[in-house]
Amino acid sequence: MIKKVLVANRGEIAIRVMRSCREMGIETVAVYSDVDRKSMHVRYADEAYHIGPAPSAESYLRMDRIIEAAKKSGADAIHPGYGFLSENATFSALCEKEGIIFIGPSPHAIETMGDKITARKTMIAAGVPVVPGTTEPVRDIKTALEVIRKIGLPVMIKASAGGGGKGMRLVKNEEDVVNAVSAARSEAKAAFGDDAVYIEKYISSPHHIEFQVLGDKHGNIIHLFERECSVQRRHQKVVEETPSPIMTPEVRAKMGEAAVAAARAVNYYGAGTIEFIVDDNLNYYFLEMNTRLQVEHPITERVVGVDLVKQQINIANGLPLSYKQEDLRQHGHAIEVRIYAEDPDNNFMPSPGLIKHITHPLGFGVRHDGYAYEGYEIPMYYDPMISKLIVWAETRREAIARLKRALFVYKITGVKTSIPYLRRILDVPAFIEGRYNTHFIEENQEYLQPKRTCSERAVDIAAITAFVDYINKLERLQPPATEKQLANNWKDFGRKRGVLRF
Amino acid sequence: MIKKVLVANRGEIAIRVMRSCREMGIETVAVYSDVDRKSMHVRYADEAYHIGPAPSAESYLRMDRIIEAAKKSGADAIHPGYGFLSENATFSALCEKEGIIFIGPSPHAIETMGDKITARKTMIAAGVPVVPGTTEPVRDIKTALEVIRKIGLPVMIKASAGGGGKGMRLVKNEEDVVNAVSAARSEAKAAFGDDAVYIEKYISSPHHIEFQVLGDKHGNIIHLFERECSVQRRHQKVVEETPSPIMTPEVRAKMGEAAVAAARAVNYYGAGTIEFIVDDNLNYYFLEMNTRLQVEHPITERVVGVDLVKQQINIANGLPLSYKQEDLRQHGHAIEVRIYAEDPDNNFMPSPGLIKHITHPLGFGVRHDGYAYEGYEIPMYYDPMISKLIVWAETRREAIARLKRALFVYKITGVKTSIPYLRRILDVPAFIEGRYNTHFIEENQEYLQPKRTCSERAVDIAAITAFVDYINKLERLQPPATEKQLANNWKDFGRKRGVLRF
Amino acid sequence: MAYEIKIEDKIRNIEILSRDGNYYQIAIDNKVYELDIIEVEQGVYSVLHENSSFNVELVENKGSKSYIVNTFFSSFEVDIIDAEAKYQLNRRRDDGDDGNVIVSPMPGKVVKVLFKEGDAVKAGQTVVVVSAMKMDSEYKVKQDRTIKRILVKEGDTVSGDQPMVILE
Amino acid sequence: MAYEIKIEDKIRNIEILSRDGNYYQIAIDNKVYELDIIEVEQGVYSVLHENSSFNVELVENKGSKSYIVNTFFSSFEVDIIDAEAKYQLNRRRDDGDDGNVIVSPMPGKVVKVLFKEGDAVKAGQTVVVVSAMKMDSEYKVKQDRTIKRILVKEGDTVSGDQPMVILE
Repeated sequence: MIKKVLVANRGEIAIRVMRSCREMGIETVAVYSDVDRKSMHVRYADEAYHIGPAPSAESYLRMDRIIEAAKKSGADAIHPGYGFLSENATFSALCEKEGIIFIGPSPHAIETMGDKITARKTMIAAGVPVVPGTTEPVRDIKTALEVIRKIGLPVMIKASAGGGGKGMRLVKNEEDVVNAVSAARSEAKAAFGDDAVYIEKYISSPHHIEFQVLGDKHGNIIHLFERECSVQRRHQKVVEETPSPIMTPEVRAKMGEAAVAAARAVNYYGAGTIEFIVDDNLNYYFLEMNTRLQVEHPITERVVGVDLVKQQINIANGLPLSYKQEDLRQHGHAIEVRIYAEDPDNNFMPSPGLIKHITHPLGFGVRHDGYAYEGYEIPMYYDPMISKLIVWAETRREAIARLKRALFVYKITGVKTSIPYLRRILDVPAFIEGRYNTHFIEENQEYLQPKRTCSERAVDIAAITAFVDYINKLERLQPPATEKQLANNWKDFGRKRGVLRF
Repeated sequence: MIKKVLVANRGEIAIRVMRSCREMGIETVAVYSDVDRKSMHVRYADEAYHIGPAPSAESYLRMDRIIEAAKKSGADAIHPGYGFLSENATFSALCEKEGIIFIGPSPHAIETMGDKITARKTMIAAGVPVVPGTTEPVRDIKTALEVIRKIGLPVMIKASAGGGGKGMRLVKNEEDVVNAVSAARSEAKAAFGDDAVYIEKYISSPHHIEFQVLGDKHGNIIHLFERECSVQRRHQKVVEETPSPIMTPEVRAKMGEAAVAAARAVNYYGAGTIEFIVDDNLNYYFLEMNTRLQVEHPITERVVGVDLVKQQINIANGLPLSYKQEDLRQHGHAIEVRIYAEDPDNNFMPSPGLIKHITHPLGFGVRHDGYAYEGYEIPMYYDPMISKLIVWAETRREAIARLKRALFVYKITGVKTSIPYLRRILDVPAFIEGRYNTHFIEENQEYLQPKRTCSERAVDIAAITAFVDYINKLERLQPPATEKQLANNWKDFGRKRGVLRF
Repeated sequence: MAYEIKIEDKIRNIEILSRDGNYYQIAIDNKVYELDIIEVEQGVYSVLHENSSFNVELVENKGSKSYIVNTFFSSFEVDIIDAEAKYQLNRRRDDGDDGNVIVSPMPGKVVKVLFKEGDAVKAGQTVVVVSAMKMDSEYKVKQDRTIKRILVKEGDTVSGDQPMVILE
Repeated sequence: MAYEIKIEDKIRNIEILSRDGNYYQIAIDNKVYELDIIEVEQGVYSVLHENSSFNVELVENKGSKSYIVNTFFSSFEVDIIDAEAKYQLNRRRDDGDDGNVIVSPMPGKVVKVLFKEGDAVKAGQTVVVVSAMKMDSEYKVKQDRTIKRILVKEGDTVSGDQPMVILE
């Protein structure tokens, strides 16, 4: 059984993983870069090892140094969190070779699901619906045209090796087909050194709905229902919720079965997520599999009641799953919002800096996963996510009300955050009604603009308070008026000199 | 429908109530005494009214001033929280007379349940089991002796008008009976001006188990299962959990029915709690009814999934209950610990003072209800409870592990707190095994003593860190060594003079 | 003594008429407020006005006379205009300096400098690229300009509000 | 320079042997530690020793040379003994003052003063009752004593560590 886990990550997810380890009586090892000495994960862990300079490529992505730290500390397992090395088959294999348990899936599963075309083929073979399109990389215009004629417009052309939107082209009209295919191919060639593309039916009103799965090393696989992740800004999820407001019990059951089948096709063990694209008529198509823990896993934990990190560790220990599909239920409704250090009123400019003050909303149905603290300086080298706020309530409506209540008192000063922007999302009619797709942010720009919500009185009071603060500071700097006061002040000074801390 | 609620309370419960109001779109009004101007409930509310000096009798218990504030603010309802005026039938009636909704039960229910003997009679009439004993106040020795002979020893003799342990006598041996009855009567006379006593069977291994009930104004009453509250120090609850580790489904169903019957006997509406005393064989007897929200209500909220404050408000609005008994289930296990500003290693001496620093444990399954913040000075006039930490997990064992994990990082500096003591409770075998009764604290003194859990190394590091801090402070106070440094320091000083805040 | 204060780009007159502990009588333009103002945390004030409760959070912006004020979900820049500030304000107006400097608004790392000193740049061209938190920000010129000085080089770490390029 | 430091009632020698940024080499008695010590929050240090991570929280106790140090669930009183402290320590020892003063260990309100100046009190008798947070605390004498001075009266608010009664 695993006794000591090295967490090859930083930020909130490192602490998230360590919390479950602590509850299981497992010791924790942190690794950190130059700029992360003061980071909370170093403080939270039982042990901490320095692994290099700030840039990820020289620290959190350095497999050799991480393995070295694991060996030096005697850690018998490594949890990769999300991002960094979490979906790196080489790292998973390296751990295996070094006799360290990788808390995640097999290199085979990572590899198969990591390549879009292989994944797609595997899914078709397993009977999981995929977006109509090519199964083989397309390397010439002629084949491309044939395929497009078969699928019908609109289509999306994507680089086979790609990611991050590079080499992607949406084609709506027949006359643009030739140009778009050529452009996508040359872009793919330039970006990835491979001009293979694949072509898919374009879903014009797409919902991003994903299913959480858990598989053990004995072939048991279950799903923990869906997460609705359609609120996205530039392919970045902003708000996630479960259950999905558009889901029906029948479709949920069918999609859950498809998710399990998808995982089974790669003999999946560990926690994973099957992402589907779903149209307005609830037709669903396999999009991709994330072979790791997701950022938004807490909403599933809250609604299903299962600690996913503990499950990952149990699976890594070779234990059979302790749940059967029929044991699991969704209770109530959970919503997660991601708090980023960015300025939503200034083109989402990143806002690294020193956290001066944090006020956490507390109370019923409120969960936080974060890592910042007062006096902590958010470095500019990594992801700008500061924390996740997760609320639960009996109903979706109540969950939104609770989230509003929580955001109202959530204050992080020193850096700009996305909190006001998140608050505005909750007032958009399409969100309130639960009728939104991945175009939500784009289509609701008007609602999402900063609005003057303050009364004249509030503006006056803001000005007055700043002024009072300024005057009070001035007074404290003023030389005292009389001799007697002077004497007192010297006494005070003497006292303060001795006691520097408040 | 209620649009604005005055919360006639302070501390964590005032904020707890306001949170639910905010989620319901209801405006909130705080009242505060002289020493509470900076208290969080004043900051959290939409409006705040000053109602008098620090002592409760001159502020939080002043019905006239509270009613005046309600009228001035236009509040249409008053929530009394717990303590203070929450179980005051006169106040409930006064609100009614003044046309303000009292968010709580009828004066009749408060009155009936507030008097031990009337309550007992009412319960017997309703068929709710009570501890065998007298139904009428006993005013002479002869009757007392007859009763005791009938019930059998051991018995407890209690002042009829009493409370707080005054006028209570445990009698185990026949020869002590006469003396004990006389002593209890004269003590009762002295303390309450009434020498009436009542006599009860003494349960030697008692468990304190209470049931949450909700009743509406249409005669519907349901229960929300039990809370186990046997971990008590001087009749003060310290740890509460649900489900009770000794409960069986059969007894739970029977006790739940008894609780509903008890509430029905006084036409109860609102949230209330039926306290039972339960022996090792799960025989249960009605103890008393608390006609208000309990401190420990969050564990029920977490396990049953119902927001009790919202239910109170809905009931006060005259709405029928939205749950039927058969809709309700217990999911998983919740434990609450109460964090007091007191020194557990020094006879639980109260420790009011300035909060310098708070670190909240966050993450899955952790809820906080508190009111303190950094820079807040806990006044000496009120209850020393700072906050409640509530954890939830799938199983009791996991909940204990989670609570340990949470307490490990929960830091409140500036005042002494009960956190280390709570942590020790979680290591007592009787607690871990769930085999404890109200004698738990008394019987486990040995385990609960402060223990040296630190290694030599930790002690050395504590000393070294203090020393390093001291040396650093010294250096900052030292005059700079060279002219150049001096110049730099003046520049720094100039800068700092302009920027006072870090 | 009356001061001037700038909020939402308007300059307003402000004066403390009287004070008794945390009770203030303050006039802003011609409106008089009676307020209970108390600092509850460092930089956080609780303000009561006619029994309404406000939480006001102050963060220093640029120096001690410039604040960012947060209340509810609104954020304001507030500047206290004393004699010194007035002087600075006038001087700056004369210099017209601001438009001639490309300043990094946040801490980051310079990943690209696309021109050198003396180069002519066209309106809309990117001069510097700064990276922070996995995102690249491009700094462009709005009109045709000439580059006078470049104060940073690729690989440099810049702080917030640091001048990077001076234009002619 | 070597100092003396008191922890858990033991006086120990302590010396910084070398320092490089947040890396320290420190000897306590004859044991040498190599440590990475960094202040992360005001009064909170993160300490790494042979890769073990410690969070150490310092709270000032009585003046700048006296600390309460919290680490894990343990709390220690630590006193730095410099020349001044040594002098104070010796002087206090001569006076033998401590046993002659009843001090309130916490803030509270004096609800009862049961004797007056000059009264003789018997061992175990309560002299003063202080109330805080709904709880009364009684302050007794351990031996037979005479009351020299009473510094508080009923209704007074006392702060922590305030002398209330001086005994002969």
